[in-house]
Amino acid sequence: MQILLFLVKVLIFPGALFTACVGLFLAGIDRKVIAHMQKRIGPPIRQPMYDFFKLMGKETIVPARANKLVFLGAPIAGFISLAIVMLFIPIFGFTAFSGTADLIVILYFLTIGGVALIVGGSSSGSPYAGIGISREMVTMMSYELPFVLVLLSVARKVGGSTLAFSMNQIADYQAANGSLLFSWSMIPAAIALLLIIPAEVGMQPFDVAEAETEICEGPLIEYSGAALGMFKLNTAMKMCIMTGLFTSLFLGGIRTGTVVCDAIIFVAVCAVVTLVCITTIHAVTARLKIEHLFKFYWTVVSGLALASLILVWMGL
Amino acid sequence: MIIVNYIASIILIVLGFYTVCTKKNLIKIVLGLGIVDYGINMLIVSFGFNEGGTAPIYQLSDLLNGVAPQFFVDPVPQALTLTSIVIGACVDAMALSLVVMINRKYKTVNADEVRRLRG
Amino acid sequence: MMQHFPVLAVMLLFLAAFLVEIFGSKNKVIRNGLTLLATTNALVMTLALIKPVMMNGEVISYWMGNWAPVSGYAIGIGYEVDALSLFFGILVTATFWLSSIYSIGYMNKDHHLGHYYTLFLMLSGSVLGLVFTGDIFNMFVMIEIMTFASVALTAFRNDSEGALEAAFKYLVIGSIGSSSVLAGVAMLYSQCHTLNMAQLSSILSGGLTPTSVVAFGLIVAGFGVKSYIVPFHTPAADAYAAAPTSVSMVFSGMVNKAGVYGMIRMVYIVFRAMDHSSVQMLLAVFGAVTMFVGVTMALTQHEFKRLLAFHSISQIGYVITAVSLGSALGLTGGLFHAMNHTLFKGLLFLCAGAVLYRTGTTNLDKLGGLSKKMPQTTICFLIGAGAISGLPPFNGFASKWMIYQGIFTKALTSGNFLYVIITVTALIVSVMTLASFIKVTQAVFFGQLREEHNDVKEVPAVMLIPMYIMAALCVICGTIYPLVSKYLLFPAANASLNVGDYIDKMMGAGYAEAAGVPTMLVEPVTFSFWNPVLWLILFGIVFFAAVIVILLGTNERGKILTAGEKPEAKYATFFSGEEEMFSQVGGSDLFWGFKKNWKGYYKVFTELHSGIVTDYTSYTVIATAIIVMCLFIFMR
Amino acid sequence: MFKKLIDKSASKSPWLYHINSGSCNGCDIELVACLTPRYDAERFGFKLAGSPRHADIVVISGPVTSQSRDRLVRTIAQVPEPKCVVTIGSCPQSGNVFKGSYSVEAPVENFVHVDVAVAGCTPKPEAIMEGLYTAALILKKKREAMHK
Repeated sequence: MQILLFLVKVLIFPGALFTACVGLFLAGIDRKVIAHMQKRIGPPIRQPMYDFFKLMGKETIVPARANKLVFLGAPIAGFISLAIVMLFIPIFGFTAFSGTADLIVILYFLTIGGVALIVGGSSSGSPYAGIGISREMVTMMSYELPFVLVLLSVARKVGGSTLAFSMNQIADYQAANGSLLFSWSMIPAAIALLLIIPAEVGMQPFDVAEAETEICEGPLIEYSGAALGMFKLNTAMKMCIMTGLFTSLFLGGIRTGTVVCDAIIFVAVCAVVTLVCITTIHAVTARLKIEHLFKFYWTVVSGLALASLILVWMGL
Repeated sequence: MIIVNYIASIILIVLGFYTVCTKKNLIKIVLGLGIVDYGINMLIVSFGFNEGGTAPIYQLSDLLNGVAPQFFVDPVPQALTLTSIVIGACVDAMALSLVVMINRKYKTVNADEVRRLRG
Repeated sequence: MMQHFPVLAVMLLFLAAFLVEIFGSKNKVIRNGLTLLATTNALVMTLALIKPVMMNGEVISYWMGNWAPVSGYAIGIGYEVDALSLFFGILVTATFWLSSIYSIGYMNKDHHLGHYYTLFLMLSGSVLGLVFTGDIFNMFVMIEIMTFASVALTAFRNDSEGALEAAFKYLVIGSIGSSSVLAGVAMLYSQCHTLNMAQLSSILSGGLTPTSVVAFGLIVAGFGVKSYIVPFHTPAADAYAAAPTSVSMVFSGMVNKAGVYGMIRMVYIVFRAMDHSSVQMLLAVFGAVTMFVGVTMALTQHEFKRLLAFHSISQIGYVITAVSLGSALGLTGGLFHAMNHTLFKGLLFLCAGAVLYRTGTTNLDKLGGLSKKMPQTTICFLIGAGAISGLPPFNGFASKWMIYQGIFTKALTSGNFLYVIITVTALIVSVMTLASFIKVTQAVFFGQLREEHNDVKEVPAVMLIPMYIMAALCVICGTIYPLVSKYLLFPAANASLNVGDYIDKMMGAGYAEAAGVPTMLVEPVTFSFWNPVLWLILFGIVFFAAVIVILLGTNERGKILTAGEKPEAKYATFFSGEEEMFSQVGGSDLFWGFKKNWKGYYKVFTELHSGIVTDYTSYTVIATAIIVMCLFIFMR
Repeated sequence: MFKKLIDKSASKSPWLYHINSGSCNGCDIELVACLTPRYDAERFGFKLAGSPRHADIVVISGPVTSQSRDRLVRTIAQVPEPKCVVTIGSCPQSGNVFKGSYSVEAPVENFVHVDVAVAGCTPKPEAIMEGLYTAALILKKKREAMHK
């Protein structure tokens, strides 16, 4: 029974399957809403799912210059790590796993997702991919600093004078004291995290790495078929994870008592967060240059996060 | 007059470091290292010195009868100094041999020109 | 029987060094055989000590010439193997053993190999002796032997670019370091009239006189030079790049760890100075600066080995920061990271050596696409890169996590914002480490193959075996690390924190209590976050699920097509329709957006690494002076 | 396991890769017009892809100049199966006003297999949309033929 429950947690809820479905759903909402914003009808909400299954049905070409093992292994590695990340994000009252340092685990497993894209792109041997991975890595470096600051300020806020890297503790704290978003010292950190999400997911204006018009989708250029589908799925899963992370870090505290209701509310809140931070920003901005992106994250966003950290540190 | 030893050794050490930090000639740098070593050796010997002490050499009968003089110069620092002198000499020899090789390869012993590895 | 093992291990290495010079300068078999025999012997002997020292908590002591302490005075030279020494001892012997296997393949193109092996064995003997000795002056002698052997080995390929220069810088900076250790030892002797560390510790526990504070400062600075923390790091970068790779691995893996060992031994055991928050802060700041400067300099390098050298410096920064926390958690994390650094940096250097062995260059702008030709090296390199960047499930993740936890706990308990900054620095440095290894991966192993490397082959098995062993250890230490922690790390951390016990075991029971050193029991550090078995299962399940889905879908799923022998347009890389051509995004072209924003920083720091000996010596002398002065002002 | 779903998806999400083989840009503009709010090709799942490896439908415009011929063939070879080739405008089929020029190699059928041809100079967006939709249906058929 224990093992069965474990399997269900890892594979179905809230592991691989749930993340993938919610991610594809969020991606669909994003595309639909952006179409409406532009006065278009737009694709159906299940469009990302069609894209994924179509790619599964196509040939996967391994270029002659690519290292086959790495080229095909990278998307799977990314998928595994992202499926594991979701296990650590509490769905309001429900947590699959919780340790003492979930925040660091989440940080590193998300990094693996990015590294899988970079290594896979790099192994394809294309110079476009070379430029793409360079930009992807710089993007990663730029959002990592504010991300770390946000996580530390949450940990300090929740833990007081002890170490609180545990998501469970954060969820409990919010259930007891109300959502962190409504404590004013955390607002800058929340804004910073909202600005980090598009870069983590690779959406405009922070999608220099996969700029399809200038460098032919960068690291993904040589990918086709199932491998490309896995990467598209990974992006969708990242969307689910990042919005879910925002939800449980800043909007936690809602507890209906039943897992199903919690999950439904969770998905709804995630969708709202997606609309706020991904869709709206995507619709109103154009792509940034890589050096501006770096500067933006290390000054504006890091400044916001740092302000929050200092406020929290002073006990506010 | 042990204080003179201390002052002298400190002066030697400072002088050595000055040489190492400012002189551009590689041989002079090696000499500077040597001077630092000598300063430290002098310091060690001075630490073991007791004014009016005797050499720590006794006859067995003295020791057995318990009439050994109580006041003697500490022999350990001298052993340390000997070791350190040997090591210092080795350092200098090795450094000088390297300078010779560098001169053969770079055709100069000026530190400003021996800088292919940088950045 | 057991107590002869440490001294035998050291002495047999030295003996083998001379035997190699006498009998082995012509004969290859004798040379390799003797070297392997001596290093294997040292490894076996140190491993045999695990049971008594690590599990039973004994301290193996051996007094040279049977000069055991008489009435509380230790005059003879003693070898004292406690858990801390043994921990580093195992690392030393394992590293040298692997390196000696690698050398058989790697060095076979060189001449005068008799000298090489002599120096190599001298180096191994001296590092092992440094770790095992219980006499502070003997430690100095071992440092000096280590410096000689290192310098000579750095200059071994003296016709290669920069080797002589690197050796000279290494010698000059190194002897400034050992001079300051010597001066510190002399001052300490003048205060305590003993050279035995256990006795020194019990005498110094009565309080530090101003002279002992200066001695402490000098010794810390000296061992700082030996572990190449910033600003003493300059010769390390040169020497690691210029030395033969089998030696670079040892330098980066063990020779700078010897400095870390000395630092831990002195700060924790001899001076017991970790109660002073000033010492903690000083070391923490030096550690944080070291990791930051190391990694940012590594990002701009064009040389594979020089880049790895800067990473060594950066990782030593992690270790020093962790050690500076003064808590059991920090120390455990620091020791674990030191061990992991030995493993993954050794592995990375071996991969660099493999590339150098086959292609003859380590310039990142002249390599590329080797993954098709050297697939096994590539896999080993990727494992090493993942481990050094701290990606799970490799060992780097576990130790880095302990370090973050240690620093942030320190920040919360002490309420000092400095430690928050250090936590952030540590996390950012980790990402930058990842970035620079992405750069190497792209520039050396992926990307496009150059024409001149078309006939490159995989390296011989004798070079692959050490690489595989290290790669396996990287994964194993990351997954079964509770065992590692229980049998290696915790005893070592315990030995360095529980000083009274050590003194008692060395000088006779009751000695520590008489001197006022308490024997305390350190609580085992617990980590609940990283349950490796659970993680393995997680990985396994998801992986198998993915495999099953893929297999079930074979009929419907599109096929995976790989290129055949003859070139076809379908498998060519996309060049906007053009014919395939050579176009490699080299190492120095990457991360443009990053470098542009950091232009000012890089301008200053590339100028500071000017390559002029006198600049480097100035940094060393000034930093030594600063350390001594800071400690003198704040510790009194 | 997902056979039906995959077959269905094949026609639901056709990604385009556009090759200009010496066109006067008239057809290119019209193709872009298809993506604008007025025609909104995205509601059928059409999307412009950046790389031929991602594409399902290759859209060719222009009279195939001799410079672009090899590049055209090479790029189409890099598209994974199942794939469709759609030509827009009269130029790829006949050469249109450029016919007879020393540097024009139309018709494009000589080099690649064309599934759908949309004629006109330039064709209206509605026509292009219909051509693309036809191609999407062909994609589904090709997909079904693939696993038989």
